[in-house]
Amino acid sequence: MTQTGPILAATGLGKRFGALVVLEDVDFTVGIGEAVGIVGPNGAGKTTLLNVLSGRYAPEAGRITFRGADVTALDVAARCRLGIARSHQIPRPFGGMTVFENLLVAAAAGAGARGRMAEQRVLETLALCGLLGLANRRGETLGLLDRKRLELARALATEPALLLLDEIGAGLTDGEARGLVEIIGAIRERGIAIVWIEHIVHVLVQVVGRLVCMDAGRVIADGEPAAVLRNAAVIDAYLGSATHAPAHG
Amino acid sequence: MSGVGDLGVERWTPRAAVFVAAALAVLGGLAFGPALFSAAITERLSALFIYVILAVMWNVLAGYGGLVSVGQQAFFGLGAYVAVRLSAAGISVYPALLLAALVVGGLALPIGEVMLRLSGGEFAIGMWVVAELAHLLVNLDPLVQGETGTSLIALDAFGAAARRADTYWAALAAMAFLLALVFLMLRGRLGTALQAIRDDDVAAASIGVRVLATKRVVFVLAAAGAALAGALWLATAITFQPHAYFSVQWTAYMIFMTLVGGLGTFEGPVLGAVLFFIVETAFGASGVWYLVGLGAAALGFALFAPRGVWGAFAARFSPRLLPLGYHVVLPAGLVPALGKKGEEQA
Amino acid sequence: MPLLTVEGLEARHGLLRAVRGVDLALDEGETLALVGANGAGKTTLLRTIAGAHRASAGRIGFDSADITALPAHRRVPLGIALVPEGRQLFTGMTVEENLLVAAGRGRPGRWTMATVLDAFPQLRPKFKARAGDLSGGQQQATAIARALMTNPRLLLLDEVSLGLSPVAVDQLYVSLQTLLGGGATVVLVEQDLGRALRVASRVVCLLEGRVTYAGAARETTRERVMEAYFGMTGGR
Amino acid sequence: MIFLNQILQGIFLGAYYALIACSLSFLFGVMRIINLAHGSFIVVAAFLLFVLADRFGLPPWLGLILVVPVMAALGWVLQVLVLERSLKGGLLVPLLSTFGLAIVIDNLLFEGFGADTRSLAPAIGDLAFASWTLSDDVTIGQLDAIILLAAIVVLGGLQLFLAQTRLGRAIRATAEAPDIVGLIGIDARAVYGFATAIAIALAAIAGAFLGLRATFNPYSGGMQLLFAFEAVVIGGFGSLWGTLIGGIVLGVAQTLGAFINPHGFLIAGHGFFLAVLIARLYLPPLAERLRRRGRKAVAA
Repeated sequence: MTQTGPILAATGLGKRFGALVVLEDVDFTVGIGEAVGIVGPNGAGKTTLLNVLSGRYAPEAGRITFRGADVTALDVAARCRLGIARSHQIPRPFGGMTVFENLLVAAAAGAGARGRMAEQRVLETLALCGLLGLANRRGETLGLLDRKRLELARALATEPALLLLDEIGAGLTDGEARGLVEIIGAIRERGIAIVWIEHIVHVLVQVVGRLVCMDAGRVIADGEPAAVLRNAAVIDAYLGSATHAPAHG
Repeated sequence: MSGVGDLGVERWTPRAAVFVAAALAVLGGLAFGPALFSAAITERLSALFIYVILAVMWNVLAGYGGLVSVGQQAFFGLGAYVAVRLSAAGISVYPALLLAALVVGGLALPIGEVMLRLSGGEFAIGMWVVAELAHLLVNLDPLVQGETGTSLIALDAFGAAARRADTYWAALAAMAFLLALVFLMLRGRLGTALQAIRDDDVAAASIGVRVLATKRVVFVLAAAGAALAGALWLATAITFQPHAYFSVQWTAYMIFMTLVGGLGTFEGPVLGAVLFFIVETAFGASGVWYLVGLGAAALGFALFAPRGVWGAFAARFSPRLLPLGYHVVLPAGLVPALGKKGEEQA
Repeated sequence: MPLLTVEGLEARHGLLRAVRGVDLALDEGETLALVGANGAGKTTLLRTIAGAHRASAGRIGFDSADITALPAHRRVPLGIALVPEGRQLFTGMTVEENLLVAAGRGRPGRWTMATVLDAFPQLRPKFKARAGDLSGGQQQATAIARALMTNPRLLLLDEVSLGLSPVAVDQLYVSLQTLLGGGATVVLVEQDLGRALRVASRVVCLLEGRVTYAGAARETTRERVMEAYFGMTGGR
Repeated sequence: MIFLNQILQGIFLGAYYALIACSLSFLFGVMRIINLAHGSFIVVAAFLLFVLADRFGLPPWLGLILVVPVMAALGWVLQVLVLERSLKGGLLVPLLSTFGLAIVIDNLLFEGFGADTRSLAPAIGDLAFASWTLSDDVTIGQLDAIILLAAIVVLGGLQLFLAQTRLGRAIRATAEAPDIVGLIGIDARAVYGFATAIAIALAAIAGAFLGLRATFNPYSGGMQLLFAFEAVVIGGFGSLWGTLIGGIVLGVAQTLGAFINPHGFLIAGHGFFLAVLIARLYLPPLAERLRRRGRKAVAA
């Protein structure tokens, strides 16, 4: 295992649903401890990319290496145990289990933690994510913000080296989103690499140092956030080609 | 993270300790059953213990594994059949019952390998086909003589009273053992994984739970448990007529007990088995109307009260009678005010 | 008297508030472009107006009647039709069948099998083909044609150029222009701001379920919309 | 020639299986529900026809004119009272509720008719056993021929109905995209009601042939469900003509099984079904692996 190379490297990823090509020849790397944001208009293939990286979908083409090892053939659970965790766009708490138990099962299955050590780690993660006070509440009784926090905390409890976040800020108010950003910032400071899809770009750029923009299944821009947002191809992807625009009045 | 180190995680509460002690005391008391009860009551209680096993095992499968099988009579019947076969081969009766459960558990491995890959409805009826096929193949055995059946002749060596008492103890011990096994399983790592799969198997996979492997364990355990129940039933009934053991009625009983008691809880199916036992004792003589009532109750609970009696009670009162869950002991300041359930805490 | 009035509309996906207190009014013959980033609530807003999504608060009025509580299939005869995002054709059925299944379920009017095919001539050679086998542009034309078969007074178009080649989009907009020229009342969700501004009379931008910009199309600039889109300016 | 006759009889038997399977497959195609009470409804229809023949001397052909609408109405009630609620309850509820319903129906039938085995054959006189002899070993029962004809008419009629009628197209559209049809003015709940009514009406026709070609009792429903399910799985879910092929394959497997061993009829049927399941599960991944390996070899 190399310490200097990227933690995750995907090359030539291709994925189609029937006749619809969703990913086409996508190359994507994440450095150790790096935070990358993914933006792009509707239907660009962002969530599919996340699903391919996490192992939910098998790509038809391409290869994914994680910490230098080929993980392309592994399923979601196996990749999680290696250190790739994800959150879901619509939170999926274990409704019949308490918040504490939600994390405990993640620590046990994802990180192999057991006994008193596991319990202690879970409590720390709950504290980090501001959920300690809700530790004994069943998942199904939580509100949206707490479900999002739980989604984050549970992924974190698997002790990932890479965290994939799918629109975790969607549907939250500005104040709520700010609280989440602080938590994600703290996660980043622990050296955990982050790949984050988010439509609310002003939230995203508070954490990530690099932005990747996708359109129609391809990567069209990759770099420093402000530069990517000024990129003509990116603006075209969002708003359509400038050649169609009327003269500014 | 200051302060986290001081927090305790509690599993046993005084109430749970009292309840578990009481449950153990009841089991201990039941051990004296044959000395205390009449022959008829002793026999009925043996049946109750077998019902509890059936309900608890079907619940492990459907309530935790999400696997609705209408073919568990396959394992019930095979358990009885293998016990007859082993006994005929010279193995003494009561060890043969236990061995039969293990043999059928082994048979369930390859069956599960195929069936677990089917989707919900296909799994349900597919298991029924497996049960029918098992029934037909058992009928081919010359020992069984088709539907004529055979009996556990070796039991004739015992006197009626001794046989009754031994079977009672065997059923009680089997029930206590399986309850303890499921209890320990749910308390351990496998238990939290099972509950996670029950609640959302996609999310469970995404945190590293091996979903298919866990379901395999559940399938084999449920099969071995149903087989043990079948073997015990054979010990109470002595005769083995295949159609009586491979009847889908058994699965109907399992579904009734589990649904009424509470799918996906530890206590629910035990309660369901006791309720079923009472209903059967009171109305079993009324024959078919009683079966109509069972079917209607299963239908009604499935549609209108899917949590079952215990599930509804537990959701409302959180009695925490068993040390299965985890409770974090929080300092007073950290416990948020209730009353904002299910909505944003904006 | 506006044809469509939306007042204080709220809509949720489970716990997520997708539309938060939106007010809109649309006169007969007007074309409104609805823009905003993904997840802003545009699709949910259209679906709620069409009745495919339940409003959790607020009121939707159509032609002076309160339709907030009506299910979608009862709004179609009143004259509301939605062309959903992603086309959502019945892919196992032919183009003809896709149109037939909608025929006669809305109002009587000028759109019939013949007039719809005049408006979308590219569908003629594909009339008997399975909808799943069509190109993206042909599928989108079928989806719009299917909605027209109900003779709507209000047509809601969700991302009609999404995933199409530029040529297919051009061809589609030729058909749409004639449609709009004919005095149709339309709400259009469109990523391509340039196109949206050319066909629409008014623009509304949504961000996180709220209206963050509303104005006449000719007074709307790309910079202004980009700002409303992200809640920030590109260079900041 | 005896062997040929066995295959021929298997084909006729398969036509009956197609008749009992098509409505199970149809309902699954529309609502994604496997109705575990399907067989019980078939038996209900058989009993209704039996009562009409036994008490009022009404031959089954005429009895169907009364029974089909009654069963259709029962289907509508089934949708409104059970299936609609089940659909909202997640994956397990439709299975549990229709299984409970099957227990209720079977035991109500037992309460009403007792354990006796019945048949509709006496109600059609000679037709029940009349046959054409093609050679010493090959005979064709006239009733069998009618069943094959009925299967083709029912499957063809269903196909035509789905393709050509307004309601048929609405059902297909709803089956494909239940969330979308509201947008073009179709009430999905009403469509589900019609579809269930049609499925149970078809079960009534199947019930007539169950009673004509064999005997039945209140607990015959389970076995009919299994045969129907096996035919559907072998033929491929959702394909009507596939159901006919599946039924025939099952019927031929059973008659050949019976030919080999007196107990072989059911064993061969169930065994063949499981073999198809195993093949379906393990052959495609194997083929995929071989394909991938082939592609790699080409690339290298």
